[in-house]
Amino acid sequence: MSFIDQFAEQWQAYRKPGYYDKFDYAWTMTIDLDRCTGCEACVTACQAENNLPIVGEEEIAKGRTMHWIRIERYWEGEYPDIKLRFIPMLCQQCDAAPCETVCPVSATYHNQDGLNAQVYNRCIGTRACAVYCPYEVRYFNYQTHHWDTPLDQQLNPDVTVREKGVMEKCTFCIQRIRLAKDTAKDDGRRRVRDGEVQPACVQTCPTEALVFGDRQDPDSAVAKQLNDPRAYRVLEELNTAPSVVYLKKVEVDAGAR
Amino acid sequence: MANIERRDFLKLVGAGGIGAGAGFMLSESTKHPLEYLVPYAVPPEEFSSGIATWYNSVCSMCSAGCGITVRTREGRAKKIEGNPAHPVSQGAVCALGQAGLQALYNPDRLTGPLVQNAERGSAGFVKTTWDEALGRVGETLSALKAAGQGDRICLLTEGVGGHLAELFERFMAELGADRLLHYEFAHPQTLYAANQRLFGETRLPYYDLQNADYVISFGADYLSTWISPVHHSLGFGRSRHARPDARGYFVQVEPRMSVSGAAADEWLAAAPGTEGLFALAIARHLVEKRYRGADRDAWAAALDRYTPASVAEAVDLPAARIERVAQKFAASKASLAIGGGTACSHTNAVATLVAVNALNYLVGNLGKPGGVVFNPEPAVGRDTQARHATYRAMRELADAARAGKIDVLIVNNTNPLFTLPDAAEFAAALQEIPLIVSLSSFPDETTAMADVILPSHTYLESWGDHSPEPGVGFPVGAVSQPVVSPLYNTRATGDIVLALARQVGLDEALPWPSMEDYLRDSWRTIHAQVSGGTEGFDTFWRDILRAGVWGEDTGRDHASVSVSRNVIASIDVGEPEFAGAEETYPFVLYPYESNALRDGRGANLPWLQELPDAMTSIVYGSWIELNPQTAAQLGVKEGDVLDVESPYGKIAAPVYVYPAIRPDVIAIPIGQGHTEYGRYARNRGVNPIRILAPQMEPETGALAWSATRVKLTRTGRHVELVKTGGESRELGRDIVQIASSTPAQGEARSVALQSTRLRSIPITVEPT
Amino acid sequence: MPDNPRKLQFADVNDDVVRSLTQTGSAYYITLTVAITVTLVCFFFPWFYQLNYGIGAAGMNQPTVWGTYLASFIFWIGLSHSGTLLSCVLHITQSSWRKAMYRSAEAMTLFSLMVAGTMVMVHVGRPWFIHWTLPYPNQMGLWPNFRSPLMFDVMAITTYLTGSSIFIYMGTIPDFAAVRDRTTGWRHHMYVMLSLGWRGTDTEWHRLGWAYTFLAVLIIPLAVSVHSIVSWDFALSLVPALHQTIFAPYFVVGAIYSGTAGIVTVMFVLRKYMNFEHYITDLHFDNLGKLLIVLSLIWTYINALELFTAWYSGTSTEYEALKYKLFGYYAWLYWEMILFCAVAPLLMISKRFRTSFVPMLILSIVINIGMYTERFLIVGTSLSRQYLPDSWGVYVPSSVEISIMVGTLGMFSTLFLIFVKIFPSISIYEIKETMDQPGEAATSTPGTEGGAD
Amino acid sequence: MVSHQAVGLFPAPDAALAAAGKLKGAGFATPSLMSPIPMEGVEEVLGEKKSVIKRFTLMGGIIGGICGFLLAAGTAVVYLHPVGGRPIITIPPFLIITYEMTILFGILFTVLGFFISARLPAIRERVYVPEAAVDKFAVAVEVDDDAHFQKAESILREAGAEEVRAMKEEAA
Repeated sequence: MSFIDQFAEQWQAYRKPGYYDKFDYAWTMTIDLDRCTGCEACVTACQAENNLPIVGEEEIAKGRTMHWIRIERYWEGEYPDIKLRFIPMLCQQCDAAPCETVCPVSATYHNQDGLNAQVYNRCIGTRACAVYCPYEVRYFNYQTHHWDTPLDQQLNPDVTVREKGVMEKCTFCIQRIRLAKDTAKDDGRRRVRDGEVQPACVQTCPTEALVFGDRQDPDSAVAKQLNDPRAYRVLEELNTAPSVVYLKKVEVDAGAR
Repeated sequence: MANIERRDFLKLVGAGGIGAGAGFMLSESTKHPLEYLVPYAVPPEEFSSGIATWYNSVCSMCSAGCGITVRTREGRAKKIEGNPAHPVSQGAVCALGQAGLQALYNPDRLTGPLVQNAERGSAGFVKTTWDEALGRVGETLSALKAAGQGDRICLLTEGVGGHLAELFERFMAELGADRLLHYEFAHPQTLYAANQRLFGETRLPYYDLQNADYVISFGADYLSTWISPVHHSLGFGRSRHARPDARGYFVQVEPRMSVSGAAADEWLAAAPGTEGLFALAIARHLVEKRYRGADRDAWAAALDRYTPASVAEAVDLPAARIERVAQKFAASKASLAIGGGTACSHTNAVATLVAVNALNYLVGNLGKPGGVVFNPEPAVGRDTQARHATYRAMRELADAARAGKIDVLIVNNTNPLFTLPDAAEFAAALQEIPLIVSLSSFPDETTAMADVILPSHTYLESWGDHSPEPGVGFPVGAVSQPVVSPLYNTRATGDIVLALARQVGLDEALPWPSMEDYLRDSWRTIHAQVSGGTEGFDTFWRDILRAGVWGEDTGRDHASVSVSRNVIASIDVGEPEFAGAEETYPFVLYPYESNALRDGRGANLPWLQELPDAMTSIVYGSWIELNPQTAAQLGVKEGDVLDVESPYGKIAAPVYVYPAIRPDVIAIPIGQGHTEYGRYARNRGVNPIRILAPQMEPETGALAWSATRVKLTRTGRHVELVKTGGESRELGRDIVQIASSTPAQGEARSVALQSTRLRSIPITVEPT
Repeated sequence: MPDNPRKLQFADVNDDVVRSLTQTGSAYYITLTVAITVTLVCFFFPWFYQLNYGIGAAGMNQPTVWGTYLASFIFWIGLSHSGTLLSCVLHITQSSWRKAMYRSAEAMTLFSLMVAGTMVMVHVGRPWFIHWTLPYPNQMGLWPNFRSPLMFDVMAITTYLTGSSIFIYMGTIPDFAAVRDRTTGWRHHMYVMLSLGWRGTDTEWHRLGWAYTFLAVLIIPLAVSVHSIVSWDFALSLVPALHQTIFAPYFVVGAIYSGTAGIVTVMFVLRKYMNFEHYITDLHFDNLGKLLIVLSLIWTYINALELFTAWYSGTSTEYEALKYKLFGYYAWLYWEMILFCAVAPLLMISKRFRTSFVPMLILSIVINIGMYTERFLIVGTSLSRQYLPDSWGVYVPSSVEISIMVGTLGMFSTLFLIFVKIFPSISIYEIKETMDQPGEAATSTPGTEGGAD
Repeated sequence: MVSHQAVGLFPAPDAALAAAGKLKGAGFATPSLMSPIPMEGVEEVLGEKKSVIKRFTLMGGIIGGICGFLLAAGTAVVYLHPVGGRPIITIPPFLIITYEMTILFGILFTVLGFFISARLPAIRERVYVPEAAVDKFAVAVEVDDDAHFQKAESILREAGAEEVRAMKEEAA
């Protein structure tokens, strides 16, 4: 093969959008809004698992929350015919993530699991990713946070404690995914079994509204959820191709019942 | 030259400043994080660096008793996860349960025994040794026991179950004392009474939400705070979407929308205290259309006057709406009615709950899937319901103290000074008790009044066992074991009691050296029952510890349940009574348990302080919820501070305009307003319990905590509410999308997941 | 020129310029001291505090993660736009009125860019790793992400800084040579180095002419690209009010607008305090005034377009962002901006206004205040109203931010003050070109030949 | 080697230019002019000047463009990161890098071209009259010996030189 041919082949490869089609997994979460009650157990579970700081009243008053998963609430109607709808909002792990393209130092990129990974060490804190993220799920460390002793003894050793000046966000509990993959490897399996790994929020959800798994596996619980006719993605018109899929809330007209 | 010197000086300053900055940046870029070595020279058993160890235990953050699995690393608890084997929680944990770690590692924990050396209630606590502290308490107890004055001893505990409750019983019995009170603010006294009256049941039933098709909840915030929220949530979720052919329909009747109200399909703002009328109107419909029991005539006679039209005015809902709910309830395959919570905390609470529970009887769901299942006796320990203190019992205790009839008060982890209204005058009563001993882990309000503090372990450091109350329809026992070695010089509650017993000379009656031994001994009995002695106890015990839970799948027979005609005839809800005249006090105060902080117990956990309120997203504070209409009438907007005045006191808090509350009701969350209880809780927000009137449900003596009227006055002050949410309307952006019904599974997909985007990543499935 | 009835000669130009470099009054030192003090107290000390504490020292928050630092960055980049760009355009179109002012205008470009670069350092969370944005080989094998609009910025701004520095330096070489001969001591040595042995031969002049023209031709598209790219930092995002095609021309026009106003300010100061009354005259102010009024109209037009498209789109996202800008928390700033940048410049329709120095100074400052406001509004309001209403918020700058904003003025002034003592702040040889040639009998006044283009 | 030069100083550019023309016509080596401002009409008198700068600029632009694209594409290939679902070699953003690098290299090469063609910075001592940086126009011409100098001087004086100097410089 001549050099030109080799070059052409390489060029083709690097120009192909699907150059990365050999992702090991495609982790996906579905959130059933008809099950979600807004109890926020997921929020605390995430805070415990991922060493999220306690930012304090003053910081929250300034608008600097640090919950990787948060519950958004929207009122609909007026008293007495009023509804409150909850929607958990976390990093959507977009396949076409706007935050990834904007990072000048590639501190955020797509990893081999199809996850939108954030490399704290590489982050220089331009905060551009937070601007580019339409879901507002990237959180910036406005200062180095401290834990009152001995609260720091709870910190999860599998997760970095972030310092001031870096961006952070939901990782789908990548440390658990790593562990599950290691376990699978130790067991001589090629792949992680469905249900073997769950992020902290999914694990704790009292209504089982959150389901997590690999959508490449057609038998996985999450892949089945994706076939639900209620499945949709938030802000789908922005073409960010999120890996978090919501199942529509069901509202039956009370008069019709 | 002076000129030049100044210039030189400025240059130096400039250079120095820039140099300092550069140096700082250099140091930032090259610094190494602080590192600790593995904290053990000689590691304990089961310790392996870098490898997590899981321990099954029981959550004690509330009385539901969910099973938990605690992940530990290097001897430290890292994460609380649900124990999938436990029938109550089945792997799920709520926010409060997750935050149990912060109870363990709370920076404000009491680290060792303390005695008050100065005036009671002051900061004059000094450290002491366990021997000395126990000695002082033991001395008093011995003297009283010797004098046969056991009735001058009172043990006031949080609601505990299992063998710790039994140990308390034994200890008090040995002392000749009968003042053993379990006190929980939100204990469903009235529900027990209603079940007792209607069905003759002494225990709470199990509500099978997961198989229910149509659920009406009268005020019970079952998904967030009521009795066993995690288990109810599991049921709710499964009822909604786990069955292929059915989706549970939920109706919530309450004056202020709770978390459960938001999750429900229909929220009906009945007037406060009229939930029972509503239920009776449905009951009448059931008798008319569905109920075919032998006592139908009695029911028909008793319910005849409760037509939807006749109750509509009092309930303040259109008769047609009540009618429609009744029809649906009667027509659904598996209908279920539950009642409780703030909405059922009026002076007519028992009657209301009788009416609600009658619905279950009339719809015939007793013992059926999606219905009410009665519980057997607890698997471990004993039934403590008789020991649960009502407001009346607490008043009697206070009266006794004032009369000088109490010499020793031992308080275990309960905080009546926070959860009793000021009208109870409990603080003053405490002053009359010569010796107050607190076994709390935290410096709460009641502990601050103690003379001797014998701090107990948190539940993650102690041995214990638990039988969920209410159960899940069959006997369940769970063992809670220490997951970390004790952080401080504290002792498990059981150990403290046993040590006191030794001080008093009860070595023979209570011979166990520790709670662990007591527990093992007690479980030997269960072992004997279960296995008939075929396997060794040690194996059994190890298996129990490993599983964390043990259950026996034996249900109850429901055929025998019947309602006596006397009870049927006496069914009547009655008008709720409110303290305060409507003219002077135009609003009904609706205090409700906060989703995360509950009755205030979660206020010292920073995760929960920082957890946005489920409905308003407010953090770290208290607020008054006003209907927009009410707010407009008063001319106030969000953040304006109002005085809330009842006939029994006054508190001030900022307004939050809450679109889903009745205009004649104002709501304030319970949980904040601590004056003690550590750095995260202290001096934050207000405690609405303080200004409650001492209204009681007459039969049980339970506090009718939503039976107080208040008036609002503007203070002219304004604060910015600290909340995480912004605009609370969707503005037509279709973020939470709505399906009008649930099409069956397998229909055309509305989302093609794998490649909606032109350039999304193609999916290849590799064979496993 | 009543104080100088004698006709200006070539030698006078050299004298005046050398005097401006070597003779320094106490007023200069006082001003410099003030400028340095302001820089230290208002810029560096708060910055060091922020480095130590974290970006939390500023008022940025969750929806609005960008704040005044970035607004200042755009502002200074914008201010840089008139200098070199205008100089290049006027050089190519051979407008001779450029000649008296272009040196200082270019210097403005340079220092604005430097200040803008500092603002980047202030803006990012971990400025000690800012070098990671540069493509240099390293043992970790890491490279920056060239797909990022921020990397476009890095490339464009470094190129622009390089180009502008070279451009101003090339134009000054003959002047360095002229000054070299007249100075002594360390200055002489410095100018010997800087002038590179320039003799003024015909070949040198010829080469310089060519090189200078090529540079000018290259720098014009560069400057346009720089502010387009800065606009893309915003326009390539999905943020409702920022994701707009008009943003690049909007930014470029805004940049030239504020830059031209900045030139007016600098001209005034130079004229007044460096005694360049003979060289910088009302003609310059008149021409700059005309330019400003055109730019103001274009700017207003684009603003109106922005409003129209947002309203016409009919989507909630665009509409709410617009509503917030016009009537929200920062509405007063929006209307201030309209008053300062769209209405006030209409005064310049009057020639009398354009040729009055003090009113022009005031107006130029007012325009730049308005333009700063514009940048602040772009960053500070749009980010606060994005897709998910529940995550809306309000951003209020902290005292640290405001102090640093003021400090940048001090830094710019310091740099400029140092510049006027090192660089001949008006071009000696180009002024001479516009004067009567020796041996000729002409009547034109220096610096006025040619008039406006 | 030392080269001798005759340098005439003129008060006006026209005279200097005329003198230079005469010197060239008289068989002297092409004289060089020194002036405080660029002079017009030099090429008519002394012959057309050709500059290589434009070639440098063009070369710089081309090299810069290629380098720019290679920098962006090459680093993307050696530092393989899937980003935002885009291909590794993403054309539109890389074109912007290409554009900037084209200009950067264009500028740098122009400067290089200027330095080379203008023989700057000067590394050897050359004839210079400081007055030429103020208001005098100087004509310098290489002379072989005294007689030659006399001849040049007379031509210069005739053309109106105020002063004629004999100067030396290092030969190239």
